[in-house]
Amino acid sequence: MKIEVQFWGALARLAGETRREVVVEEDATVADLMRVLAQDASICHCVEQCAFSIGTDIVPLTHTLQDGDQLAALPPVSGG
Amino acid sequence: MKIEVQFWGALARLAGETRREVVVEEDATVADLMRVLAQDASICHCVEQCAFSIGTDIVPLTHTLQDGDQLAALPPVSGG
Amino acid sequence: MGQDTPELEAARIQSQALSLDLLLADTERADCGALAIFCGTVRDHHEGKAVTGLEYTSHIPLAEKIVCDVEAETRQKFDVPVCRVQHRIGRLGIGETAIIAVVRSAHRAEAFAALRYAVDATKHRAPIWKEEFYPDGSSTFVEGCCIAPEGETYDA
Amino acid sequence: MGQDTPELEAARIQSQALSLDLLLADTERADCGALAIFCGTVRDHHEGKAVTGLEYTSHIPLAEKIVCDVEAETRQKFDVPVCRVQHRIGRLGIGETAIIAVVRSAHRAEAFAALRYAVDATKHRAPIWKEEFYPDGSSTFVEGCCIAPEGETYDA
Repeated sequence: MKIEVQFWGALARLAGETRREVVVEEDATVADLMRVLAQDASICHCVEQCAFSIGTDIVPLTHTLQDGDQLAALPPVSGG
Repeated sequence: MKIEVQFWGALARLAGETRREVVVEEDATVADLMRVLAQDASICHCVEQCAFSIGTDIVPLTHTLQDGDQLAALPPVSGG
Repeated sequence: MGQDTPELEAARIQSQALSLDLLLADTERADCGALAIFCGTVRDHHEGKAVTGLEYTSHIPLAEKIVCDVEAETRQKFDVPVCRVQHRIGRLGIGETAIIAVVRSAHRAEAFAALRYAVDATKHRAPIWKEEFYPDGSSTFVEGCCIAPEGETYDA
Repeated sequence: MGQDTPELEAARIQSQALSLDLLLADTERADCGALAIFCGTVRDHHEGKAVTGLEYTSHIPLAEKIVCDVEAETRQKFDVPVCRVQHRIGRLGIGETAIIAVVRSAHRAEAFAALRYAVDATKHRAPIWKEEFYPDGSSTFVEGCCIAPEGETYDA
């Protein structure tokens, strides 16, 4: 399945891009997606600290993905 | 000795005046002044809850008065 | 500004309307990332009774001194560079501001703690008295905090 | 106002300058005697380094939802009728306001507690990222709080 991941904050800087298309197995979860992303050494550490959202819902690592899902990868926040 | 006492807040309302001249014994203290004031039943309860100041200093009950002293009788405060 | 020249600052006890904008302009600091503000305004009820307005009276010279003491204590105790408190006196209508307190500091935690301390200490110690007015035209002095050195607070 | 019509209110996440005056006008209530405000402004230093400015980015739709959640939680938890938080995004200079939080309540104790909660929760949970700029032209993203449901806060 193809998943589109938006990179935010420091993650976008580390990745050198603001979105990336990732291929995952059928029935993959957010945790699986995270493992695929973490194969890129430049973003590995940051990805492990990310939350993931679909639309305006933060989804747990156990959430099962569907082909074409668009997720946001949200590194630790620093507002205020 | 003659002492002038300014009444503030609810005390002025109870006393029906904003200042009163009080006669006390030589070497009287603030506590003595308070006892004289408390003989007036209309202000007795309120006087017992007052702080007393001379100028911009709050003085303890043990403070010895001098003839002509001007004191402020400050009932419980309710600013804010 | 702040602790350096307190003698040049606006009065702590004022009969004119308090201006938050002026107080903020007067305390601006580039090294402070946190600004905490409290405004106490006249509300339309108190302990279940409708209120139409308030009148504050004050022993002004003593109140000025005590509020300055509270500001200095607050700056020292919480290590914040700016603490200012202003209290209005006279007749106030519903929604008018009776007290403003401003704290500025590098970080927010000490700003919150200092603000609370400054407001509580001013209310508990400054010789200011509040008379409440009711719809039927009657009024009463609000019970308060005893400020005698030997006394106890019987109503916070 | 307040909890009744949140959908009609100004944006929580804004790229234009935040206006405390507008937010105060928008939240005025005659039944609230206490108004507590926090403003977080850009300071000229952080952890010993000079700072020339900040840039905030945000996942706006999610941040709007989370800040609304924080406001509603704060109102419920502290029983205060009004809690509003606004956060600015984009490039900010020294002294500019990054966040404003306003709480109004009948009494001051719950206003102080609610204000602190709302500011802390917004900082810890809203998807907003701060990049600091330094005099030499370099910049860095400030370390923050992990918001993953399974995650832990590793820097408050």
